[in-house]
Amino acid sequence: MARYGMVIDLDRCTGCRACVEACKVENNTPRGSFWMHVFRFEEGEFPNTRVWFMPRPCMHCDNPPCAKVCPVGARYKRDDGLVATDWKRCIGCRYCEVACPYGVNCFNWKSPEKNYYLDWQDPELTARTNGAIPPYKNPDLEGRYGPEQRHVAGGGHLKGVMEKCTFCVHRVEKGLSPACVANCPLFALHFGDLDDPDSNVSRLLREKRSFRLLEELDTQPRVHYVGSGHAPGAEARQIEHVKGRI
Amino acid sequence: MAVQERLERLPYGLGRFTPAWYALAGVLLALVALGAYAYLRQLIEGLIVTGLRDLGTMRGAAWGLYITFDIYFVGVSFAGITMAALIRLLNLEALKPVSRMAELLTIIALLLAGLVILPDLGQPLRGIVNLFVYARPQSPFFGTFTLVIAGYLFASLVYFYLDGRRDAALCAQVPSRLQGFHRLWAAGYRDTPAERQRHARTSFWLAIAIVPLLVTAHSTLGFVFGLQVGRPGWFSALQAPGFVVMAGVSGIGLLLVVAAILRRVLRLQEELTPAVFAWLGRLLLLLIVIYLYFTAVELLTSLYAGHHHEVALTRALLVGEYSALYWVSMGSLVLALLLLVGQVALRAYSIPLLVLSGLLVNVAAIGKRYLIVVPSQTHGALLPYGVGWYAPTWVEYSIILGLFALGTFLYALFVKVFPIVEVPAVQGGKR
Amino acid sequence: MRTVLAILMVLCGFALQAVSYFFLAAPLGIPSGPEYSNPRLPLAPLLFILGVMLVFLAAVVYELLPEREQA
Amino acid sequence: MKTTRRTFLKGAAGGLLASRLLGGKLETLTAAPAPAAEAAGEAWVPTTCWIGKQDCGMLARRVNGRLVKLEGNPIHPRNLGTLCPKGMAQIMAVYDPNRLKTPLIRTNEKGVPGQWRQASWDEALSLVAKTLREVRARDPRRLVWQKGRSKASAFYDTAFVKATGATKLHHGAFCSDAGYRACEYTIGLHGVLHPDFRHTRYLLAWGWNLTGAGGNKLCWITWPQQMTAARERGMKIAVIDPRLRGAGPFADRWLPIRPATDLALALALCAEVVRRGAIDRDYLRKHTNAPFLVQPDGYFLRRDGKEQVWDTGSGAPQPYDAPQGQPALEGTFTYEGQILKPAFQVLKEHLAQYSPEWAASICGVPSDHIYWLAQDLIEHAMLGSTVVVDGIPLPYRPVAIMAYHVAQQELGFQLTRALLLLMMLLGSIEAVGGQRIDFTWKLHENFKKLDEIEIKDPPYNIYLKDSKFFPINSNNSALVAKVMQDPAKYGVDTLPEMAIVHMANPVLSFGSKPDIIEGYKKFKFVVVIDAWLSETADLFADVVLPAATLEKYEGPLSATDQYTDAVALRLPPMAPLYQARGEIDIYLDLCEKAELLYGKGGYLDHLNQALKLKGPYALPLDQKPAVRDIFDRWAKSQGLKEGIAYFEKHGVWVKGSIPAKKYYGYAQEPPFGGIRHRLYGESLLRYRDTMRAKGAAEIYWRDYTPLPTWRQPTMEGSPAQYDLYLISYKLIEFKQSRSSFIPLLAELAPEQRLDINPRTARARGIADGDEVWVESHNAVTGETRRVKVRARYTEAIRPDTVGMPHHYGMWVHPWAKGQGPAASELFFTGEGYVANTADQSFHVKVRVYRA
Repeated sequence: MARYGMVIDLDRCTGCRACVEACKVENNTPRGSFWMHVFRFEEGEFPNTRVWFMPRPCMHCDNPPCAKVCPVGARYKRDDGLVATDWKRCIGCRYCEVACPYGVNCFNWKSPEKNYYLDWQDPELTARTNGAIPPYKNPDLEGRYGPEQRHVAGGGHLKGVMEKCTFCVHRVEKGLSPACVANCPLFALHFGDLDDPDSNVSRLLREKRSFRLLEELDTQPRVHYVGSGHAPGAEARQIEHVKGRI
Repeated sequence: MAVQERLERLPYGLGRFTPAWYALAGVLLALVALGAYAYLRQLIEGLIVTGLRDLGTMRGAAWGLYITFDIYFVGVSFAGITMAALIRLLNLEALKPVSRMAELLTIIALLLAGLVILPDLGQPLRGIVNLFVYARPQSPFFGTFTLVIAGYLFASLVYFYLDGRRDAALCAQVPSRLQGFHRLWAAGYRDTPAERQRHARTSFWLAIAIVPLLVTAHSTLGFVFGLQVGRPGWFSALQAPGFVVMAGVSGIGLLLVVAAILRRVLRLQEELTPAVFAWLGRLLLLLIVIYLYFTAVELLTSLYAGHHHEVALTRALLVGEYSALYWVSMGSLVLALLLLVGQVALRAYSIPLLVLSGLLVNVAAIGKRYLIVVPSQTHGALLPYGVGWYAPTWVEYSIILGLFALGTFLYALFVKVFPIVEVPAVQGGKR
Repeated sequence: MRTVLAILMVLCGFALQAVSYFFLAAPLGIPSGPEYSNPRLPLAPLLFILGVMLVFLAAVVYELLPEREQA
Repeated sequence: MKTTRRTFLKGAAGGLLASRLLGGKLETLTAAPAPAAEAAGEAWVPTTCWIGKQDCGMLARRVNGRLVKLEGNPIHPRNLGTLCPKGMAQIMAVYDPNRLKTPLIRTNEKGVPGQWRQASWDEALSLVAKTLREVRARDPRRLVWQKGRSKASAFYDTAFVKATGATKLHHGAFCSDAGYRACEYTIGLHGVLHPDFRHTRYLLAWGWNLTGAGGNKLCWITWPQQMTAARERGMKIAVIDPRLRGAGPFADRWLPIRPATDLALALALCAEVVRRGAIDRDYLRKHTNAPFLVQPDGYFLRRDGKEQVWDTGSGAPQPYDAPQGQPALEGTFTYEGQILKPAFQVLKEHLAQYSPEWAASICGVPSDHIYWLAQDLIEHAMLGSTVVVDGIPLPYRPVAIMAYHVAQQELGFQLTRALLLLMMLLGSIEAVGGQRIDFTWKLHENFKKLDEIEIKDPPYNIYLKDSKFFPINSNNSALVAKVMQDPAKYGVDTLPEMAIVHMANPVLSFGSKPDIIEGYKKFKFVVVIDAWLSETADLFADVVLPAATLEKYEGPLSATDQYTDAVALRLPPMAPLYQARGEIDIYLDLCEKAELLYGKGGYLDHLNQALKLKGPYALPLDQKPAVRDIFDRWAKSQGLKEGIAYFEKHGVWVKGSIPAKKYYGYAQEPPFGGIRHRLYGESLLRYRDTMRAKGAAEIYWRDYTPLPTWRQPTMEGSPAQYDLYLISYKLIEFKQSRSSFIPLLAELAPEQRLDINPRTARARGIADGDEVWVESHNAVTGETRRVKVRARYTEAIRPDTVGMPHHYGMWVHPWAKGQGPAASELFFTGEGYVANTADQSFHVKVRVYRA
């Protein structure tokens, strides 16, 4: 069975955050939810300044601290390497969130309809979209996925549950790449079977220097970074924050 | 009738609800209603009405006041059943008068601990159902849920219940509105030597069983934090023992306060002698010293050998955003320590000063619980998300206040329906 | 009789805890597959709790069991 | 921002919604008809991105008649199946409930926030057409047609302007037109500087905001794609920019140059290249006017109207196009008592004053770095080497410059000339791996036109065409606003009365907002065609016509990535929402009502000409066509048998790669079509003399020099307390000033900010995130302007420079409120703040203090 992973080429990333937007539109995530985030960093002092960028999806760890602590097994590891969240089982305790060292979990603090970019419950909008509300909603997100047939795709489902990057499980099961990977204008994101030595991701890992984030924690992420870059250290300052607070 | 003793009327003002009591109950129930309203708002709107937010790009804290008070309440629960168990195992006859009030403290604290988890859950109903159906032993919550809330609470109830049967039987002889209740509790207890012996045996074994359960339960709560490799300030082997000791500090401290109040309100000067308080004070002193030792060890480790995230977090605690709360907590603890040391050294114990110590250590306990839960989230991101912030909202404060009020109300109610101090032996029907 | 029953309950309780913890609930270990997310027997956590309760219930039974000769 | 109904109501109060309530015609606000039966189910429909500049190919996922997602079209050469953040988030703009829904007619006075009543298309268009007829009858010059960046120039620009005789205003003078004019004038190509990414080995990224904006000709996706591919092949990049952020991690060298001193650096690099003799003599001799003999008065020596060169063989001048002889590049010659120097010699002597040390003091960078840069350039230019491409041997000079918006400064025209000179000296113009300007070799008419300008006497037209003020002219609408405020000063006697503003928002987008506002007040009748109620519409529109977003036909749109020939159309993936309509529909109807549609010289006739529709494909001049039919004819006329159906299936028509013969100027026969690149700008000297003779002030003529000449920018005359330079730039999240209201994008860059170096900020007691006043000063008029904005620390900017992105400041759209001011409020226009070509400068001296 394929065991998927992502390889991110930092030498190619321009920090444009098109992946972030692709993720948001594909997965219908609410405001303030960044399943994919792109860090923009600054290091050093003028004129010895370095600016660089680092996309941060969920790491889909092989030793996932979030799945370990989930009290009800809503967060779990799939056989194909994806770390999934069953939004029909999650009780909303947010233990996965505090256990995750990567900050990738996004809780539905309020009803997603009310926290969407277009207020789906706005009567004006309702009238104008002929009742087809929201105006765009990915119909693939409600279904069941995997041999275990659980509800693990997409976001914005209901208030009080945890959501996060799914590696676009609904696309992957169709044979497509995750939305961020498919859309990266610089082809900096790669997705494939890390167990297959001939896959594009395995090849990249052989050809280029690579690292994983917070490797010392032994979370064994399935997201690898390649290129001349390095993991962000103490000197990396994030610039140009996204508006996270809702 | 097998019961040798007789009561002419119910002791300790049982069944007599005074205007002052009603006034107190009214205030408490009003606060409970406020908490209920706040919770209703939260149920409708979602946790957006709290100050909680996601970690990561949202730069918030996912756990806040609810979890802080959950571990505080569980901590407080330490006092009662420990005291009861210690009294039973070590035969500390002098302390027997505080035994039941301590047990009640435990039960109510655990009840509140269970309740305060509900507002923390995004899907409370699912929380109740799914935990029974799916709970995973690997999650540290499993221990919290099964051992603390279910096991510990159940064990305490059993102990409390069995321990009260004798008094229940005594009270059941007195005709009153509460007679049925007392009779039910007594469940046919007749104070025969066989029964006494049986109770002595069960309570001994129960105490034996409860002590390890107690350590496990409090440790489990420590493990909720201590096993998280990805959060500076949490990942520490001292977390579990620290939780046990801090639980003792806050529990004994609160017990001192409760005992002093009951002593005054129920005029229990005879039963609750200064010696009892002194004993509690010495125990508290010991626990504070151990706790301070743990704190020093932890601080030294993180400042000396911690990686930069650990150091940054420690800095936020000592001199940064959390320094005010940190030093208020530590100051309270040290002040309590000094008060206690002074009294021990002089061998002169003052109940007001002991109560003050009890209050101080509880301020410290709440502060320290908060400082364990929150800063590691706002200032403990391993990826450079930047510093986060968290400020509880009125909803969170109201819910916590409501729960405190509920606990106090239940305590006050219980004191009015059941002897909070063991009814002393009476001879020939006269007290 | 009373003692035997109580001890039996305690033993049953512990056994139930152990069995449900180790064999009926979701498995321990690195959660490397979906099987780690589901109890092997539904409601295993409830069994564990019942086990805990059974242990302490033994005390109640021990004390409250009516004495047959007097009943 | 929350988008509850409450904020929506609040936001729209006094604006659209209030008038809706007053107007009471709520039925017009309901949705478009339910999706037709054939739209049910799921489909991927090709179309073209609408939000950005370069018209990327898209596939729209449509479920039951509604768009669910937009993705890149994999076969489109420009974006290869990807979209930028704007393209991705565009779906939210399409479904934005704040879009214009019906035509609006103003009910209150102008110059203040508008109040409206809803009108039918018939009523609104009739009103516009009636006014249009009246104004045209008086004088077609009284009509101004203004647009943002064109999406289908054949329709909006050519056909409509020709049919109405309107004066066209566009956005180029705020973008890079100073550079365009310099390139047209010097090399003859329409464009600014970009590299031949497949072959370039060394790139000077001169103010290239690679991670935020893109470059000339193409927008953001294509250039970065080619850049990263080039870097993987080993290309090195030197970044010349006061701010590093734009270059991201792609800078191998960073020269944090002081703003507006680029010309000094360019001249020093030229001087160093000449000093070291690393010049392509062959190219200079054969393809430039470098050997032309210059008289002491600065004009070329001409005999029989022909420029002369010094033949070293015969020791005498001979016509430059004489077949024999070896023209001298250097030396001083005396002939018939006249001292003559080849233009190159003049340049050499001119450059002698511009040493790297001199430039270092002006540009605020170490002179070592300038030497290194020159060394890098010379090393990588590989003078003398050739390479065979498509079987043609061509010079191989793999050094190039990417320079785009950097042309938008006071010395922008001459800066671009200096950059071109540098590349000319190294022989890299149109060589393989060298300097490129256009996509293909296509001599632009301006090469000749700009050399032959006849400067007229007043009265001048509204943008001062052929005037003694700005003889080379990029038609700057901020300057137009200035002229409208004081026409007498500029010798203008006829002011326009009516403006049609098409998908442009001059009040916010362009420089010098207060000037634009004052100037636009003079228009008697303003029509705005837009998808949203723009700020320009809010203040000035009499009639607002709701345009569709991407749900319309538009085109033809170039789809080339500079190596592949391709063309695309924009196709409606669904019916337009509300009562919005595609622009072509609007123009057809408007022209019909204005009696400009039919017959010879009518709109349809001009459409035929603009789209080159002839014979069977030509539109009949007596009947109004369906828009789809126009494109069907066009597609068939291009040789596509399927007609528009081809595009409806594929979205883009990829014709294949562009052969070297069409691509490189060097591959032409003769090379460059036989023209001589203008190393020496003789006609500039002529303009200067004419301007002086006609009494123009020095500030207008001082930059008309035949060779780029350094001077202090005017803004340096501001008092010392205005000690910081303000620069402006683009963010990748937004397109111009018009997309910050899209919540998906606004979330990524929530509010306006002032980039400031922490050292500078701390010295002023400013903490990261503090609110500050930024106050700009006009060195010519003494005027000051200020805005309040939040300071953000960055180590990636010079300590004497602050930056503000060129977005935000919208006040009409309820979702864009509270984002902070537009940077355009701080810039000045007019003398000292425009180039000698009337192009807007985006540099100004400011002071920054705590609010």
